[in-house]
Amino acid sequence: MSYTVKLDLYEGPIGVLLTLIQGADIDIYQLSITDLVNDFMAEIELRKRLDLEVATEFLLVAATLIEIKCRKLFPSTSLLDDDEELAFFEERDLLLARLLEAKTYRDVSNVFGTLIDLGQARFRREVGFGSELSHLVPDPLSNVRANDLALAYERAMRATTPESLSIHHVTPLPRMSVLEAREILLDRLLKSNNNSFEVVNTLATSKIEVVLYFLGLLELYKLGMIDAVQSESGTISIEVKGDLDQLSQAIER
Amino acid sequence: MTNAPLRGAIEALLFVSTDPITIDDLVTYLDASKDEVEVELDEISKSLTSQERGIELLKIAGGFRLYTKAEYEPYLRRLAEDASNSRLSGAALETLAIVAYQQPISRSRVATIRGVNSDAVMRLLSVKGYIAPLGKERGPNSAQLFGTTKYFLEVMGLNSLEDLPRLIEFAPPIEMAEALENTLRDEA
Amino acid sequence: MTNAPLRGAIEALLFVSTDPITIDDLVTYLDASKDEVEVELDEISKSLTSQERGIELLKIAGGFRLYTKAEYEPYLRRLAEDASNSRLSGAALETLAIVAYQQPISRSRVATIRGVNSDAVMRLLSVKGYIAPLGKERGPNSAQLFGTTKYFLEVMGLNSLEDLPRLIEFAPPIEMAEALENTLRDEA
Repeated sequence: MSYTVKLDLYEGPIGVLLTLIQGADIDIYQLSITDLVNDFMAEIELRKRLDLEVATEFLLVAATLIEIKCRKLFPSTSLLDDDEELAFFEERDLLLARLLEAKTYRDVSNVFGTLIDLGQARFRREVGFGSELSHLVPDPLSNVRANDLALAYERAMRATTPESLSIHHVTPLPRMSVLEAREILLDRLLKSNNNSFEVVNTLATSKIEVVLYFLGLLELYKLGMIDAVQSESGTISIEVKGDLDQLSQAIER
Repeated sequence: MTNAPLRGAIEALLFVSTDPITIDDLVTYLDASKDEVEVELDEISKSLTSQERGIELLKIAGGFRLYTKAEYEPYLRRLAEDASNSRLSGAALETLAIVAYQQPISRSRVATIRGVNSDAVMRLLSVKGYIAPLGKERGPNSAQLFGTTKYFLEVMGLNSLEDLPRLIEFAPPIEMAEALENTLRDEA
Repeated sequence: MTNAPLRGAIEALLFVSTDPITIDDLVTYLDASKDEVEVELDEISKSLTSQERGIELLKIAGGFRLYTKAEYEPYLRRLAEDASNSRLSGAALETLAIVAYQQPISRSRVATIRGVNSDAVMRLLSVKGYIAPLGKERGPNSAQLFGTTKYFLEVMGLNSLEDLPRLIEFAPPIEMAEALENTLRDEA
């Protein structure tokens, strides 16, 4: 890709991927997976020199990207068995969900930035009671001895040290795939007559699930199984098209 | 009927306090009724809207606090001790957003969402006073959980966490999701 | 003729300043004439004499500064006792210990070591006379450095800083704190 984006070295792989994608700007609708993989690998090169652990996180995402690229180039040849196939689909859906989640947080963090800028333009009075009123403030250290100081110091320094040495185990990501989210959604939509877009929120128990359900809803729409109508008040109502039998057949196909 | 000394006392308290003061606090310190305090706060707030006044009264982080009006920033910046208005990086802002919306949240969970170890960024946010440890998760492998602070609310100009922008409104548009999905699909 | 924005700006400056501000300072900060500044200071001073106001403008050490009116001290005392009772003593001890053993030290380094913003505690220790600013770091982004005072030695019953209790050996803290701080600095 011909553009250069200055990337924050503290960004994770998903953040970097998002920046690369957004850097493509208007081309987002004709994004080249090959270019994306190339750019992403270049970013890994930069980070490999910094930190092996960071590079590893990047390589995991790169693996998924490369797999996607291979399938695009050679759609018919798949060397994977069924289980691996399924695992790949899950990885891909998860990558997409995480990208959309990252995009959500990035957009809202821009608002945070603006609010913080405004907040920093207003000054608070930090003086508090100041020296002239210090006689009003009770002394929190009236009974302190020199030995207490040494103890407090050692405690403070100890608290700093092990924290930075501890190993953080990464907790597993939600294992739900978009496919599963779609099934759950459809089930829910069929059971109730009066559905709105809010169903995405109601079902989700975490933010990433919001994204997964959202994608599930999108798929249902693309498969022609639901209709979405926005009212004047802004609420989006969801209608299921056809009956249960038709729908389950459609899904099986 | 106005109660001049009460208003003066409220102003004096607001002037020296380094935290937002709640109405309940004022009631306790001043032996006044809640109604009286509310009336005087309202009067103070109104009188500060005048163009001649350089400060304003904001309801923030659950209490009231005086701030200089934002328009005077250029003059105050010259006086301020740390003249550098250091801005948070994109990564730090994103991490802050994740903590704000998902609190209480552990460091490892933040790392999972960002896909990268975020300890340094979390520590920066902590030192800056935006986030703080809240306590531990329950269970054997209990991790420290983090949340945003009162100072965070103050800097953001929010009265409570409920005033945060609604996250759902920032979900990417359908077209973008579709475009991305197409890129990642295997059909060429 | 009044100049409303100028008066607001003067009020804002007086509100945040830690030291008395001279008329010359105001002239410089505000790009206004000496006459204009004097007129507005006079107006501010007059408006503060009203019984409804809790603060007053005093000319002190060649400059101007806002103070709470003496009559409100009883209420301010209640706030002071309430605010410091709560959580301060543990934090104050820890902060004082860090300053004592690592002086001269900047506020941001104390915060880095403690992992939380420590400005409020540092201010309290300063107000109580345990610590004091020593001067600035060298370099462009020079931060104020703090150390313990003679009063601190007196209260602790120490003859000099060399009489501070010796520390048991443990991991090299200063280098680590420095490394951490550098990491965090780069990122901000």
